[in-house]
Amino acid sequence: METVRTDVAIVGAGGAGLRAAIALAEADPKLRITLISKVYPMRSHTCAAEGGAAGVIKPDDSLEHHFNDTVGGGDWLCDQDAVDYLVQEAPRELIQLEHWGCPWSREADGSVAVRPFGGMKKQRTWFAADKSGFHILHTLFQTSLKYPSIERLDEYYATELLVDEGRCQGLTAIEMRSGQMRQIRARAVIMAGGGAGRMFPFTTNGAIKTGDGMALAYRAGVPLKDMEFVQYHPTGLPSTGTLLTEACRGEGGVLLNKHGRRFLQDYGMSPETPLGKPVLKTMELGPRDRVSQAFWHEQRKGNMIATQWGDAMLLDMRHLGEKKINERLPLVRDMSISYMGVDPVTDPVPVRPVVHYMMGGIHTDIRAATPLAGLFAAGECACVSINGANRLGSNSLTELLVFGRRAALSAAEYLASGARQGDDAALESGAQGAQAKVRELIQRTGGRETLAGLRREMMHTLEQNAGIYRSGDGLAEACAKLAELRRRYAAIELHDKTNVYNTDLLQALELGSMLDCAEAVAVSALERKESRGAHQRLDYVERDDARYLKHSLAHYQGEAAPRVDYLDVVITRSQPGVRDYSGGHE
Amino acid sequence: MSERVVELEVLRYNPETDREPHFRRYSVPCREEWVVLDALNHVKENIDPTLSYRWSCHMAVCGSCGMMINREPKLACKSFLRDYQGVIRVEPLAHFPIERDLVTVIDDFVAKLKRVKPYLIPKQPKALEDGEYRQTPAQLKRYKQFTLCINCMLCYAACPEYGLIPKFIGPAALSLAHRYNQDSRDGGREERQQEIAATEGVWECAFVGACSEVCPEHVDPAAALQQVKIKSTVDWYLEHAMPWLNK
Amino acid sequence: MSRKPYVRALRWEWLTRHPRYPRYLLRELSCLFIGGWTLMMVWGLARLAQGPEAWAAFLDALRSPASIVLQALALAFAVYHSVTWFNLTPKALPLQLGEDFVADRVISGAHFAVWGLLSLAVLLLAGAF
Amino acid sequence: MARSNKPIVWGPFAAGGTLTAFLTPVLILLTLLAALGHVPDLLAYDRMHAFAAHWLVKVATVAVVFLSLWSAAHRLRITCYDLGVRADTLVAAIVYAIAVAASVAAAAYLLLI
Ligand SMILES: Cc1cc2nc3c(=O)[nH]c(=O)nc-3n(C[C@H](O)[C@H](O)[C@H](O)COP(=O)(O)OP(=O)(O)OC[C@H]3O[C@@H](n4cnc5c(N)ncnc54)[C@H](O)[C@@H]3O)c2cc1C
Ligand code: SF4
Ligand code: F3S
Ligand code: FES
Repeated sequence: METVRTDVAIVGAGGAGLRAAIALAEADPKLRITLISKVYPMRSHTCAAEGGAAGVIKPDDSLEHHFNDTVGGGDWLCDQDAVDYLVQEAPRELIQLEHWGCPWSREADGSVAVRPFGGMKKQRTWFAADKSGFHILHTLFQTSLKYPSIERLDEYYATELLVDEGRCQGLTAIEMRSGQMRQIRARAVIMAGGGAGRMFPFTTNGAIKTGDGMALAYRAGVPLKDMEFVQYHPTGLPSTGTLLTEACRGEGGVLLNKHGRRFLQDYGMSPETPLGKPVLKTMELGPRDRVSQAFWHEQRKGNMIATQWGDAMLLDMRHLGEKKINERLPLVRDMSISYMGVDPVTDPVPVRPVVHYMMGGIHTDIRAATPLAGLFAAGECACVSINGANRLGSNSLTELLVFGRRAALSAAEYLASGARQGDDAALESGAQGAQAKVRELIQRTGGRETLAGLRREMMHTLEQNAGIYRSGDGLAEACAKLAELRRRYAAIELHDKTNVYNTDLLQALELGSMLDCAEAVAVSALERKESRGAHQRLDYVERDDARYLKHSLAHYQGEAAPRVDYLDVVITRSQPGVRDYSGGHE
Repeated sequence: MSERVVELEVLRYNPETDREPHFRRYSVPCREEWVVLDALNHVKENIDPTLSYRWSCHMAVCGSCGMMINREPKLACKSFLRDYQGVIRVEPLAHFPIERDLVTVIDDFVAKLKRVKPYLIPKQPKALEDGEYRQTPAQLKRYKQFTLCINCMLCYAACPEYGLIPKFIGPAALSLAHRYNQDSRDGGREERQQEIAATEGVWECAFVGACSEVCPEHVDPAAALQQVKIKSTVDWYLEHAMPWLNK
Repeated sequence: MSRKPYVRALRWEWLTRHPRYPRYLLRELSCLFIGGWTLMMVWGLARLAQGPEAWAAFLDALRSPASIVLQALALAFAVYHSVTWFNLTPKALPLQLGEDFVADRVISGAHFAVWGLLSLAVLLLAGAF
Repeated sequence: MARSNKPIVWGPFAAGGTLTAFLTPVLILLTLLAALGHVPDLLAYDRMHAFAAHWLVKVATVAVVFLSLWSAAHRLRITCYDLGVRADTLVAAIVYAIAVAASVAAAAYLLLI
């Protein structure tokens, strides 16, 4: 097996991985940095983010406001020291991107423009029309080309972390074009593998978001934190799940039920605001969990319109006018027309909640370090945690910049503290073991399961039982089903037994990652007997701070179901309170 | 629910078992609103799991699903079945080597992109503490269109000059260089000229214009390239016809 | 090593992929007619320098059916060249006024107008009417 | 990589392309009218001779001839490549040479007028 030797290996070349790579290259030009990604960097799913990134910049705003919005939005499950770090660093990171050429939208005087976003009390979302993530990703990718010390391994699929003497010292990865396994020996590893929305059938997430990064760390013994918190974005196209950004509502779009009523006013987000004059933090600018839950209730009442893809509500943007829609939401218009045949300039667009984001992920401390020495994590695959029980829109892009850089600095400090290369023979045998596993999977015969069949069952199980509202019975059923699916997965046979760009193999490995993550979601959700943020239980409808103002930690147990234990939330100054999204006061 | 059986003819090539590419035909039950990518996904899930192709976002922004659909470079996630009749032919993007099935080798583009220095080389370096550069909406608009490139390679598959002269840097990479040249914050044009005003740069472009016709993001690379040609020509005449301008 | 990327050689095939390619070729081939006609005019200059008889013979030669067909073709190609050229001009020479770019059709429209006026002027000056 | 000297050939090509777009169709129309028997006044020997005798007209005519031919030559060169003729240097030498030679000839004839 070919061996690549490097100082820091970064798995994932999305926003978080690229930011980390650049930060390392700038911190010490002598470091060898290896950036591993299963897709070319510009294909990473950060490119799909539309709305923007939050950072305090305007004079009427303050770090304290950003902090309060985030902590309240997260239903007090955020670590407040981490949130402090996020809001402090956010403006700096966004300005840094500006200095690297990001085409942020501008005010007439040439300063950057900001837009309102759900759950935010002030306008603080930096945006580049409605392709903010796209521009962030391409700015980072193109900037990364400047640094000769960043060596990229594009289209390499990471399969396992190499751990010895309690330290993470590299990984194994398959070069997809040749099908060959490589071992990458690194003194430190940063995991930036992105989210896992593909566990669900109806999602805004791209095909690559299969939770590999989470699964790799999890199997190496790092717990997954707060996995029960899965965000539904209220406004996806019912046909494809394609996202219509929250900025639609930020710019003034409203949500209607089939009677034409702006029903959010009936779910604690009243009073109704005038059309075209959105008020921050209420009605359509309420947080995603609340809006998605309101949809669920309306659906129960039969107030939704029926489409051939299921029930939907209407997102009405007609009053914004063609000019504003073209200027601020061109992609939204294009996608509504292409994929739904509806032009938002002339008609309301049917939308429904869609799985969007994993609040949970690899457990890290505020320095982006995991409990496994030498392993750091950032971006959607990590949980620091600043999102708590519900992420506010536009905090994630900021998070991956701030903590991508933080992970890099921590890794550099770790190297400086004298991380030695470990025992060659042990690592070699670890790598051989990883290779043997993949070989066995390719060569296995006599399997009866199909990949697509197992995947469908997993998706169905999660959608049925771990959706917007959950119950003990449903979750117990999901846990049992997922355990069964994991068992059956161990017996799949591949159709494709060749080497070059074998996507059958990749999908099988990805399914393995998703099943592990899915089980962590279901088990953590079953254990959390309360309702908080995006985790709503029909059998435990109240928030229970006495027992559950805690992070869940799911520990991998091999073939058995994960073990869940809890960790206190870091509270510095904001005591749990009522999340108030009825506008009008103050 | 309307369903229609679509005949897909897909170019298959597996380097380990095939000497050369060959077409395979699949009958796919499709829904009316599907795109070609959905039909391919159906084939992969239900008919032939060995089919390989790239995709991710399903929203025309990641740039991975470029292929020839009825001999025209297209994003599979933005090619609606309703726009096609009869057999739909799907092939890997023209002008690139085929790695396997619909997957092409794009090393060439990736290397060229790096050569043209597609990053901001500031005119006046500024410390982070001093805040953002000022850039008016008009200045932003001057280059905005050229930032929209998703690196999907459709333009390379459409441009016959790239097919004929593989050394040609090509539409997308040149447009990205031009994007930075047009940015009010940038001062790196001189450096980029070394690559883009070289023979293999804009000068291999014959203004066929196909690149702009197929570009799914309306980047208009043809425009970028002609603008670079004009500027480079002016540069050249200033430099050679009026040498006293040089230091 | 199991990789064996397959390279497709390109010669003619691209011309048949889409009508835009033969259209492009036609546009480029206009050069044969414009160039040929210009060479003919150089020949005309030579005849003009040789005196009235030579010039008359030249005009006579222009009248042959073959010459008429060729000139008609040349005219068609020359017009095609002008149309394509002006249609593409806005790409090469965009004009930004304030925030917005002047619409392509305005720029090409202006060129078409100038072209029309100029042609009319030439016809008038040459006493064609 | 060095910057290309292509602007030397491309500059006159672009200028010629623009010039021929504006001018050539109407000029062809004139000769076509003459060919069809409707000879425009200007093409009568005396007027034509007098017209061409003016030094400004001479200069302009040479410029027009050169730019038109150059631009045509340049296009032809690229078309040859597009059509699979790979001897670019040879093609270039021939077509540019014709353009230059014909322009020189035009200048010489004009001097005789
Ligand atoms: C449609 C959409 C819109 C959004 N809009 C917003 C918004 O407006 N504002 C906001 O703040 N957030 C938004 N988000 C959320 C945000 O975009 C994501 O959370 C964020 O981009 C994730 O970035 P990342 O760097 O962690 O991961 P990604 O960009 O997903 O990158 C993951 C990387 O990991 C690599 N990888 C994964 N597995 C492996 C493996 N096994 N081997 C090798 N490499 C691997 C991939 O190749 C990829 O490079 C949106 C999300 C979606 C889906
Ligand atoms: S210029 Fe257009 S066609 Fe070419 S790579 Fe970019 S987005 Fe694709
Ligand atoms: S198609 Fe090719 S020739 Fe030029 S205008 Fe576009 S790059
Ligand atoms: S799948 Fe991303 S562009 Fe088509």
